[in-house]
Amino acid sequence: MGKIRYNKIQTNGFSFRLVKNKVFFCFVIFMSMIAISPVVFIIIKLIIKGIRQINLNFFIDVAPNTLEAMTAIANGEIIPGGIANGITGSILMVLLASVMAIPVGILTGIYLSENQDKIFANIIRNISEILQGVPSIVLGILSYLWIVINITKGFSAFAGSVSLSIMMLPLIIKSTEETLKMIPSTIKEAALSLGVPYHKVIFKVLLPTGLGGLLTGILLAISRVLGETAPLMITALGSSVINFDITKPTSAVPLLIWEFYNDPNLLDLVWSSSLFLMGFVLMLNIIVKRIANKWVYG
Amino acid sequence: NDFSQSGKEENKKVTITAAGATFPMPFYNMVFKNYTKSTGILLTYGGIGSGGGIRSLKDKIVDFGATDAFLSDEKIKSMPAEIVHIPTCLGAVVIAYNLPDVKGIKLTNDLLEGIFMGKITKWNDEKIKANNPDINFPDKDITVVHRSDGSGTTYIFSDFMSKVSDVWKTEVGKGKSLKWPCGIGAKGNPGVAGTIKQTPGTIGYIGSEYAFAQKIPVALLQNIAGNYIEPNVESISAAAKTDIPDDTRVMLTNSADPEAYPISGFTWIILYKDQDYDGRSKNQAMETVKFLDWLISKDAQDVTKKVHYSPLPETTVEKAKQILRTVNYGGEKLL
Amino acid sequence: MNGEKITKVVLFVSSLLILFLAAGMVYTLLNGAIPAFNKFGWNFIFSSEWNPTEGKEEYGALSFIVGTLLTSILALLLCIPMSFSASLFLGEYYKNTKIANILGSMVDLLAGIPSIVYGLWGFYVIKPLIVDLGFNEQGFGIFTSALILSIMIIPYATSLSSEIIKMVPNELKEAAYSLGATQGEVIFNVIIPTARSGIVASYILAFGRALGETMAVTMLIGNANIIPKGLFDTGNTMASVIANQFGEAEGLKLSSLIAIGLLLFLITGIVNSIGKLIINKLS
Amino acid sequence: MEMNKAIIDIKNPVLTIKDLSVSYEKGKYAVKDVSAGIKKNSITAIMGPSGCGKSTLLRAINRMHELYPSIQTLGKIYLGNEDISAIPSIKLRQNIGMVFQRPNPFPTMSIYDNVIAGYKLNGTRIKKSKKDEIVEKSLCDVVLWDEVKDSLHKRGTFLSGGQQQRLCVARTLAFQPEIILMDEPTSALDPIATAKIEDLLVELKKKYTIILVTHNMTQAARISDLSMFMYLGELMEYGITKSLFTNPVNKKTEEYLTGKFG
Amino acid sequence: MEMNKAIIDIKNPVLTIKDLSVSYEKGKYAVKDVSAGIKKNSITAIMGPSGCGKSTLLRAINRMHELYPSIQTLGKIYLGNEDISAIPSIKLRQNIGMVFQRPNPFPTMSIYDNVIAGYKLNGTRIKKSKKDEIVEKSLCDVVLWDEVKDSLHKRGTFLSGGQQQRLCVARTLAFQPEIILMDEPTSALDPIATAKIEDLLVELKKKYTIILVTHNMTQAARISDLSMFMYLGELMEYGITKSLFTNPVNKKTEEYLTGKFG
Ligand SMILES: Nc1ncnc2c1ncn2[C@@H]1O[C@H](COP(=O)(O)OP(=O)(O)OP(=O)(O)O)[C@@H](O)[C@H]1O
Ligand SMILES: Nc1ncnc2c1ncn2[C@@H]1O[C@H](COP(=O)(O)OP(=O)(O)OP(=O)(O)O)[C@@H](O)[C@H]1O
Ligand SMILES: [Mg+2]
Ligand SMILES: [Mg+2]
Repeated sequence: MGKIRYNKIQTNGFSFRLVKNKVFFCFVIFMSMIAISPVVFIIIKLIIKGIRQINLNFFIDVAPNTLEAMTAIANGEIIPGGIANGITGSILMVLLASVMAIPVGILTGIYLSENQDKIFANIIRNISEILQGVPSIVLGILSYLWIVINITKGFSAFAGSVSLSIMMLPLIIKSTEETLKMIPSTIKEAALSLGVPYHKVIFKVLLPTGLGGLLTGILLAISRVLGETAPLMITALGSSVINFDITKPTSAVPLLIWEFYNDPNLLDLVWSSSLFLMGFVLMLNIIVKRIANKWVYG
Repeated sequence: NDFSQSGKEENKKVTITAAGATFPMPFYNMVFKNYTKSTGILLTYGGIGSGGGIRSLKDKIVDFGATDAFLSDEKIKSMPAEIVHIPTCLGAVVIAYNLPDVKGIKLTNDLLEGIFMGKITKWNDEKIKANNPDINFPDKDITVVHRSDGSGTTYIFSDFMSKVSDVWKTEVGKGKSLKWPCGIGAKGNPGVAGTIKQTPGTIGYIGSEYAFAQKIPVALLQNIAGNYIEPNVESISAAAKTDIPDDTRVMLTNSADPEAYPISGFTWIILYKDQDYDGRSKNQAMETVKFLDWLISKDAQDVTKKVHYSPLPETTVEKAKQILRTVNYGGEKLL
Repeated sequence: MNGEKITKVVLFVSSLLILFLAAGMVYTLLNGAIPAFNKFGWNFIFSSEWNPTEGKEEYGALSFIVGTLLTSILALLLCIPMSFSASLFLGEYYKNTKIANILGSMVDLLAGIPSIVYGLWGFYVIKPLIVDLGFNEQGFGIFTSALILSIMIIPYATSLSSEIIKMVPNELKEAAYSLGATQGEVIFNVIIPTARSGIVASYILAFGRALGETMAVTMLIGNANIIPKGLFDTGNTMASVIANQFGEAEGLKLSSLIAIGLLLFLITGIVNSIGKLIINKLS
Repeated sequence: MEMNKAIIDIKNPVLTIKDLSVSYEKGKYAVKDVSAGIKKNSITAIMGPSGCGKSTLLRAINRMHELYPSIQTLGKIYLGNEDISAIPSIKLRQNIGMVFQRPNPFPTMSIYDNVIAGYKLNGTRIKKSKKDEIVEKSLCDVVLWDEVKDSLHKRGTFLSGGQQQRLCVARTLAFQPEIILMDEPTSALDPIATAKIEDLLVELKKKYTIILVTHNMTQAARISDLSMFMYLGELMEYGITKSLFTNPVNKKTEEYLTGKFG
Repeated sequence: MEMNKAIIDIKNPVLTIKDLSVSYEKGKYAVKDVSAGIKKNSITAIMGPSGCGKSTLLRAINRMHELYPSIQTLGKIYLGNEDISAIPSIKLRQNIGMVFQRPNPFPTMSIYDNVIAGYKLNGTRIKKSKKDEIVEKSLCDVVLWDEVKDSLHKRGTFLSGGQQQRLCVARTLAFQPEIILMDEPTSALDPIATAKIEDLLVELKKKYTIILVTHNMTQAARISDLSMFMYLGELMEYGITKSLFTNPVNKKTEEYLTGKFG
């Protein structure tokens, strides 16, 4: 019955190694917690500071001006008015951007997934990836030079939505291509073997099958652009009234936040509108996750 | 509320777009809203700075621009067509600061130069203490806050500084945007005000209303007569007690009037004399001019005091009316 | 047959549109930037003089380029320990567990917070903290904005690198364990070397994000058009100077701002391409 | 290496393959010079080791290779007397249905819609009563009607694997094609489901001609009338199933059937 | 179903397994109540049909299951007299080396570094000369030295499969463990590489105790001294290899050895 023959060289100092291992583990946990803590802090801060302002008026009134806010503060009331002009503006511009970006994005995505290895497709794919990294402020400049100066001859919702739609495009292209690539080719071949022409296979079989994925991509793109401020500052400008004319300056929720931030009288509104914006964006993200878990093929 | 009212008006089609100075924005916001309420005409105003107002008019993307710095003859020539200046009110650029529990700092022109040139860097600097013997200054860095965008407010301020300081005149000069020797930048009058309000130790120049509305303390400045003057409706009006040229293009800084606040000035709206450009409708032109006519009327001018601006002197209103009458639509009279 | 052709054409045309869009972007930026480059030549990139005073106009982008690189690099450095830890948490320590799911969702939430809200939070929460800690007097500056930026890019670096860490085969890890390694030793000697290029790529992509971030930086950096003298000094970035001055710029200044936009476009394009290249090589 | 190939001659073939070669990459042929006739109303099994070109041959028959431009096809195939390359592919594929290895009902469609998918996807307008009729008939043909008649509007993907595969057959039958191609249609199914499909095939050959790729030798022996044996892309032996199994002419065939390789 | 188990008793076992049960999911045991002793300086083969728990048993011996919190292990294992759960796992695993089914050299390390990976991983500082010595000795032991001595600083992944597997054995030998666990170490290798590894094992048992999981019955018969036969997680039979192969006591063992299943 042999005693265990421990090795001579390496076995000493193992407790130090165990301690090192533990310390590193604790470091990882600690830093991970630090990494996510801003989410918690930001949400708590927004709720504490902003919830007071959120009521019906907040959604149906336009933004107040400094004087109205001042009077209210002096009387100890809550600031009157809301962000209706921002909400309608955001909706208007995001809708418009979607109308432009979704068809082109999906069609290009289809083209890429159907022509995987073509040189042209590769070029487009690379361009789309580069587009995805272009800072939004640069898109603002471009939309200003294209739309504000030449087309609408003035700051406009349309100019704002053009910059947003360029932001959305690569996201939609990518998600469309990825979704379609994931659909097994036998589904496609099954339809073809029924004598269905190719373009009908794409639109009637592949797109419906990948609907969940497409929707996820679109919603994600929308949630990305909803919070954009910089490009809108130099294209849509902002407006103190509700405006549905796409050739006219228009407000948006993030633009209002910027205005409120700059005007300490309206500070209370900055929190509530940020709370609203973030709540909305996060809700979209949650919906996306739901769809992704349930609907996406495979 | 606005929603239902604007829907009923038959004039709802006309939207007037304007952009420019943030200095008079509190006044504009208020009167614009009133005008929309009573006429249904939508007015949007973007506070993008005086420089932005001029460029927007040049690019013909607004119905009128707003600026606190009048255009030089040269600048006027560089515009695509003849433009006119309409003064809308008088305002003051105040020196606002954030020092907890310190009120009523008195500043001389030398001190202003020292602070804004970055030579005086501490609040408890001997020179400041000597001028304000009653005040107990903390040992704190002075952080100058200036505009990061182009601005008529900056123009008025630097116009004043250039008049009173030779060093400033040669090293910095006057203009809507400058190469600042020190300090941090913030966007628009609101941005500067917000930064000052939130950051102890700061000092900066802003349109008076931004300081009063937010109860930010302002410094008393020494005018030519040697009096320390607080910016208010009277002291601002006093600055305009001088000869105003017919085209109203004049700077009122460093006024000789003993009661005048030294950094005061007009703020203007600029528009094309001939409103028939770029396919604008006559209706659009008419409504624009009508609105401006209302803006210099007593109705609108009365509002100025509520937001700590001063109304235009009677004589200036007359001159403004004269100018407005020259605005036409392809030769046709609009007023 | 006809429908088939039409479909093919439509798909092709929409892709062509992307090409035109990109070409148009480059053309417009170049075109707009030409007056500035004509006037200042290489000095536009190598001079830090930004003087908009009428009559003395002179524009050089160096201080913004430096500010951009400084904030982004600092943000990246600050981000690495956090996102590296989080990706080990997600990809190794708690791989495929519920708690990792929760942490992962929180990290995703970080990506969902709009830039301007980060700026707001930075202004009202982080900036006073910086002042209280005595780093500098007013709280604005390179460090403050880099700190916020680092939080903003955590999700981009984390989600990709945790996926790559997850992909390190179990058999390699087990081989190391069977030689008596601790988990920490396995991470440093097996997981990180194996996943290295993917992790590097994810940081490059995160860096690309930081370069173009605008609002949060604008609200915190101090907007002083000078080369910062230290990490706690104020400065300005390329994106932020555009946001600040584009609204009122004209003539040479406008052209200079467009030129800065072009530079920013090129820098982010190159950085992102490098990142994607590494990723594509991996798969 | 020249081998003694034994290829039976079919009279009045419904389909004639003539010197067919298919290559995925230049110079490498997955199917080489295959010629054969297919007998009407019979089940023809295609056997051979993995990678020998069975699927490739089958897919050439309904011109499925055309989707992938890099694939090159030489030789001719005749449906009756007509060259299939002269028939519009849409029409051809309705005449030559196909069932795949793994059941692949359209995931977004109901059972009902899956059966008439061919009409629906083509946008052919037919009356509701006509549709009902087709659905019932096709599902009856594949002996699925009783199992699903109460859930026609549920998703097809909720069915079991065997039911899904029968649904896929029904989808093909809805057009009443002449020929049905099947590529290992039972390899993803359990023995019970497999037996049902085999019974079905035997039933279907009364009306249709079936070409069946299978790995399962006993299946080929059980249900096919004629069998092909392929090896390295070539058709080695083609004959009456019984005689091919009991008395193979080609040496490779024999080795394969006795389990020497495969 | 009660079966007649036949389990040999080993005197002075170097390793003793006592009532070992392992479950991946609650209530389902992949290894059930296994007890056995392992003889020093011998090769013990573990056989059994796929999924019977061979790998699971093997991995329990160096506590590899601990890496996956959901796996539950009951029972005890003794190394000599010491309960292995009382030995720090990092120490235990250096004493009980492991070689895996697929060769898995560390892809980022050179051949040289792969051999001394054990030292490198845990940061042990040893002199260069000592390192060289270990590397040469271990590579000689696995008969790889002559083949790689000129490319010690190339990546280990450039070697052939068989060479890689020998490298993995060398890596394990570098610590001079008492016991070496091997999970089908030759199943990914060609016959020539397999023969080399088998020769190596016979050579190694002079110094080490080897426990070998294998699917290959002839391999077990060729090189092992003792054999275990497992079935559905239970140890059915354990005895001298020769007598187990020629005269199995347990009926399942017999069926398995005669190819009735597996
Ligand atoms: N899409 C493809 N691209 C390139 N080569 C292919 C492709 N599909 C098949 N091949 C090759 O063509 C040859 C024949 O393939 P095929 O699929 O026809 O064989 P099979 O007899 O159906 O095999 P299995 O029984 O495995 O299904 C094989 O060598 C295969 O590797
Ligand atoms: N990680 C795991 N999670 C869940 N179940 C597992 C896991 N690994 C193995 N099993 C199950 O445990 C049982 C025993 O598996 P084990 O790998 O030990 O079998 P084996 O005898 O090694 O088989 P093979 O010869 O195929 O390698 C099997 O039923 C298997 O499905
Ligand atoms: Mg096949
Ligand atoms: Mg196993």
